[in-house]
Amino acid sequence: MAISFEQIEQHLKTEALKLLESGKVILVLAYGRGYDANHPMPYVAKHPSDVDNIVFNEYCTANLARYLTRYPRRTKIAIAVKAADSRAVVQLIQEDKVCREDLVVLGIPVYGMKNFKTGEVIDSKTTGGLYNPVLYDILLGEEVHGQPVSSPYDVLAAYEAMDKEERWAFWQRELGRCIRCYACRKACPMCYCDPCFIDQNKPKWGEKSPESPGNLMYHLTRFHHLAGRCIDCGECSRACPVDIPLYLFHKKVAKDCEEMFGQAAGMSIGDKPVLVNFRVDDSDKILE
Amino acid sequence: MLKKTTIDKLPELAACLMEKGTLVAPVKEAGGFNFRAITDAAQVDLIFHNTILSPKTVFFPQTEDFVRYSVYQPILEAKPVEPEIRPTFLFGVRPCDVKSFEIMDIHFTRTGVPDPYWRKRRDATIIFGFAFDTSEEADPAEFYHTLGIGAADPDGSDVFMLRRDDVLFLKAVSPRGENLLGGLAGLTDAAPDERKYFDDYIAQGHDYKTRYTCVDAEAIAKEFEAIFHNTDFWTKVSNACLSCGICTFVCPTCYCFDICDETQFGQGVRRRVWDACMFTDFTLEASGHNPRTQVYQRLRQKICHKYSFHIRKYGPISCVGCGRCTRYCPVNIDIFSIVEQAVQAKWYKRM
Amino acid sequence: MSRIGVFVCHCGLNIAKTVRVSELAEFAATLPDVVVAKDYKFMCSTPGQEMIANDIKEHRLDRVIVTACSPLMHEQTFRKVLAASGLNQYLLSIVNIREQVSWVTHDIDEGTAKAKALLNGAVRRARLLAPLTSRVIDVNSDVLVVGGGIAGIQAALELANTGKKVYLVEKNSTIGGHMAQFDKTFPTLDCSACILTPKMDSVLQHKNIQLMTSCEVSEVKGFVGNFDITIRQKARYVDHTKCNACLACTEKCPGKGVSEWDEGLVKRKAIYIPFPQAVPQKPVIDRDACTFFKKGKCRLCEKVCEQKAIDFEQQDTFTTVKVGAVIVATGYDLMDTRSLIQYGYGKYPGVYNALEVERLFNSAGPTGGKVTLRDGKEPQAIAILHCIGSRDKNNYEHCSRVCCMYSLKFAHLFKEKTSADVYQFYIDMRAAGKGYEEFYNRIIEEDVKFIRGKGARVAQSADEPDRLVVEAEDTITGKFIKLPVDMVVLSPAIIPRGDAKDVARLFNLSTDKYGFFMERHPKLAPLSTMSEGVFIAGVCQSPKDIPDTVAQAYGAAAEALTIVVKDKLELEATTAMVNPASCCACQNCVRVCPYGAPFFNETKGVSEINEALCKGCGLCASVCPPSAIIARHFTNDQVLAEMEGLLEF
Amino acid sequence: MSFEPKILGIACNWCTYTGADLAGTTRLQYPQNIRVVRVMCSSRINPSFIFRAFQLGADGVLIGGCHPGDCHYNTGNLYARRRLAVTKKILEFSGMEPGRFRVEWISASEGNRFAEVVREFTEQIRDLGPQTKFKISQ
Repeated sequence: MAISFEQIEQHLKTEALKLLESGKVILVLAYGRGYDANHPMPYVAKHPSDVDNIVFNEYCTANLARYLTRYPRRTKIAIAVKAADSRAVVQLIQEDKVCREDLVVLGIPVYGMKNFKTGEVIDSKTTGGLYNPVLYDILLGEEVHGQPVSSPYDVLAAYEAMDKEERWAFWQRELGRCIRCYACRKACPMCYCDPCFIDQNKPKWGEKSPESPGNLMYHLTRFHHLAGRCIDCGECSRACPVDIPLYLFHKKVAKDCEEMFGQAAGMSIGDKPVLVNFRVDDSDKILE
Repeated sequence: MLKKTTIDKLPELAACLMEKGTLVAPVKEAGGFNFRAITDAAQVDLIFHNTILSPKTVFFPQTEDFVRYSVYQPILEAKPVEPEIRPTFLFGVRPCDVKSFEIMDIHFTRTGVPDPYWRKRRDATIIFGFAFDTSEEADPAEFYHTLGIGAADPDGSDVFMLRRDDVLFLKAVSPRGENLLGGLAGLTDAAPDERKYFDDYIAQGHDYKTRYTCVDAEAIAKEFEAIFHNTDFWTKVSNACLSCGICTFVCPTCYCFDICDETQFGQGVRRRVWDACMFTDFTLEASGHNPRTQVYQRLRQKICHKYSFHIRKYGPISCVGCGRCTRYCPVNIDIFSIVEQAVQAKWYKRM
Repeated sequence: MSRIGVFVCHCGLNIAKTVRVSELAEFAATLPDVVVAKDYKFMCSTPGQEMIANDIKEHRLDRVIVTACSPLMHEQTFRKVLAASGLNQYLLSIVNIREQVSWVTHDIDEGTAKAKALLNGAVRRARLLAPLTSRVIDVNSDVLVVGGGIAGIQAALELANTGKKVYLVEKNSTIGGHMAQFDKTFPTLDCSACILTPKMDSVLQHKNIQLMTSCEVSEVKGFVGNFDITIRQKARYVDHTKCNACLACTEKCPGKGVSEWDEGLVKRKAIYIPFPQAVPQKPVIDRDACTFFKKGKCRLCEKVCEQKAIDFEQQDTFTTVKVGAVIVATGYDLMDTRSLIQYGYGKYPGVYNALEVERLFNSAGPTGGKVTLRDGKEPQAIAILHCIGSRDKNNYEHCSRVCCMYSLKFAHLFKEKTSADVYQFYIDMRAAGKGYEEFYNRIIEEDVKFIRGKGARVAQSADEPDRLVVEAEDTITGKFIKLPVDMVVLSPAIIPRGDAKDVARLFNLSTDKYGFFMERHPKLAPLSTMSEGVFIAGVCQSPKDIPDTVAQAYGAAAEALTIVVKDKLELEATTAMVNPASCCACQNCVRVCPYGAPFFNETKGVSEINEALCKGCGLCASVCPPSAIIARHFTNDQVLAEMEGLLEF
Repeated sequence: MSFEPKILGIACNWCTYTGADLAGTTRLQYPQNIRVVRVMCSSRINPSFIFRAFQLGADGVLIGGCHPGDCHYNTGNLYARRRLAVTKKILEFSGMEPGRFRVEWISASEGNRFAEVVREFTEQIRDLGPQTKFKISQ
């Protein structure tokens, strides 16, 4: 089954129009045209007349859940989500950052999305092995079936196979390139702290200059803060102007968390985030 | 005097320059191209469109150490860090980026207290401008032409270069360039038809259209002044903005920095590090007050600074249309589209 | 810039032996912001304290570092010195160079180097210390005593006599505990019931004591001075407000249960009072033994009760009491020796444990005070085996402390009541106590046979199948002996109550490896616990005899009193607070706090902390991603600075 | 000179720190390479403390807390267990030797356990050699 982006776009427009006209929501988080067709932008439709500007194509990779926390609580919002994005919404609900009843989730079952910078298909890297949203009120199209289902952690194999020296060299090289533009945290739907720990002067957790020690501190701590919360949308890596594959590290931590605590991030709104939770019978083996 | 060499002999030219000083040239890295101090002549790679970070990094590195100090010692015992300045060859700079140095000079040397770090580096550097390849289709993110900069403008370069297949032409533009080029071994003189090709190429540079509009700085400054308080407009254009620092960090004309003290075991260094007006804490005051807490306020500041305040204060638009901010924006915000919309917004308002 | 004074203690030679203290003081003087550094023989002595006080004034110190023993030892001492000198007591830092340096090395170079590193860390941290103000709270003057054994009874009476209201919670239907089961007490051989029952009665009569039998603590909230304790009143199925203790019900009841008081040696009724002197002397129904509960009909007791006190519908009820302090005196169990199959307990009827024997001696016991075996015969030879399960690395390493003495008591009583030969199999005789050695000597003269050797095995006699053989090595003669006897008395290890872990969890007590509650300090705070306002007394802390238990009960009562006599109490100021400017409203703090101290302020959109509930663990600070929570006295900055100092050299 | 590792210990006040005191009171000997920071609860330990300790040149980091279920603050160490487990995984995937970071539950009565763990850990770090990966060179 091929994905018809036009059809999704049409669906999206129809539903957005209905929601805005009925006053059920005051804004719709969707995609709009950027400076050309290959570069769509996140778009906020507030009036029925805005709906015409909504687009959807294979380059609409942005995870719109990132914008949810920008609006005051109790704002009625409709949001277009793909599979991974829907997990971000679920995770935000778990964390009480947004209320389920304030949201109309427009689920988009889709595959074959492409990185607008490189044209590369992102499915195998960062969709968590999912094509269908885990949470939606309205599904814009048919559920995707028959696509190859791979483990979200398959891409890790090569990195896990490295010995520690290789891994160290790899991350030194990758993180050493970081220019501390903080696009990763800003693109991340789960990074809603303001200020971020690294911006703090008291305590000063790490150096602000883009050199290895500060970069290491920033990224490792961020990986920890996102442990059990990262929903594998891959936005951090796509946002990165110097192409640091942050998603690999996040994936690895997500994998470990899933193995240790038996719960993946953003799969059910009833879950409690794993690092603010415990089980009395958690094994001490996890510390070995 | 037009000289030439071939792309495969580039390492020889590089080696030659490296003998005379520091060579900074585009290098291919995992994330893309960047200007780096060359340690191995073979690193120099001219088959690139443009770098991720602008060449401002050469004069205004992201991190610059000012003072080394020992905590608990009197401040008078702190030692200033003298930058190590060597003759530098900045190789392969696109014309729009060359233009940016002129704009940055306003801030670092021509107004207020001159910045010794910028000035010393600038004085010690010979710039090898490098024309865009006009046979390629224009990058949709770029708009230098719109701002009156040609794809092959030699202005501001000491030596200007262009590539024709595997031949690299070099022409001295300034007396410093002339001096240097004359003493470089391994270059041959170009043939007359090649000289004509070179001149034509430069002339036609202005026909290489990046966007369609032509901009009148004064008019734009006015438009932005008129819509400064139009919150709806600014909110609308900033809805997608993530407030990250990419656009400012890659920008050749952004010059904001923060001063940080980094101390360990009592030994510290006071350094400046790039800062970005898009960061929430950029305007955070010690009192806790922050005049720009909203995304729209920050985006407005950035755009108005470049397209309005800067014109009023210093004359030129503080933008060279290199398109980096647009190209690397994770959500495809296009600064020039906002400029276009600003004009319309004004117009709508008048109606 | 701060002005730090560093005071290095020699602790006699305790520290000075393996740390070059004067070198340490010289080193301290080179550290940033240190304006004075001295060493002295005993910093905790009066001249030492005066020296610090003088230097605070003379050098206008605003931070004090005492480099001495563990902060758990003398932090309070030196805090008082600061407070008396007009300096906020939280501007003190203690460097532990005794317990964690001088006592764990013989090498003076290593010791000095480590002491320097620790001191450097303390100086870095001290510069960032902030003055803190203690919270003052109202104190509830009532006290809860958990456990109605002799410890709980004594503590409750003491407190009640001072005029304080006491809630005495006992999980059984009567108070009295194990002491009520004993016949005689060593070494004086006075009758246990005679000395205990008047006290039990006093408890019942005391106007300041609310006796709560058949009750258990189900929830503990709050903190020192302000505990909210929820108590579960287990259903008794008899309304004690109506019952007039005529006990007609117990006569008619056809149900049979196992008598706990008689250690299961006999049966009792399903509706019963545990023993004649039980307090309160009102019956309860044992649901598991009751015919009505088992078969759905009977209700004989209901029929005979004129007071209509029987209530089969009764449910567990919960009440919450507010108290200022708690005394935990939950007592002990004997180790279940069935697991030690070599002694045949539970297999051979002739093998008894110590408490069973206590009941055999007792005139109110199953045999009316006659010592007879289960088959009714009088034993001709009796072996008393010491240290069963205790002083045993495979089971409990600790000495149960009272077994030697009660075994001697048993020997005496056996001699008095039978004509049997009595043998003691012991490892060592431990008779430390007033009159104990004398008692031992007396028993030796009573023709009791002492065999120094631990009983190794009890087996059925091959020659006489109804007799037993005790096997042991007599370590004096070095000979292996096999002794035929009729009765074997085991002295099992004394261990904490089976539910001690639950009690520990409720009251936040630490336990040692056996499950005995941990005191705050083994010598200097034996009745306090790590939980402020919760005290322990009796065997729940470690095995001890009645005099020691009673002494502890008095002590615990006095400790509790030091809290509840005050109207107000100062609490530690080391709580957490939220910096609202950094709070990202993730509410992690609200999710994790074990005490419910943080809450989310919807209006402000930030978390806040109710400091009265905060215990200062710092969990919220570490789960706060933007570091908006400040764990006072252990702030991120302070910890990072200390780490940097520790790792510098 | 032979390599003397710098080991940072972070111990909870109620169990491990008290256990370490007990080791001293009972005069157990252990190597002096460990320097202990006292915090109230193992749950106070921010993962960034550990990253920072390595950046400051610690060759090993040893965390000590109450046994699960015995936490003075009821559940603090149960959270700590999860958080520190993740910290360990992150260190490991970044290329740090996993043996440099260890979490142990040591109660107030386990002075000998404390001494034993410190002995063992110090030897282990000695074998691993100096930690150079995270350490910030001056």
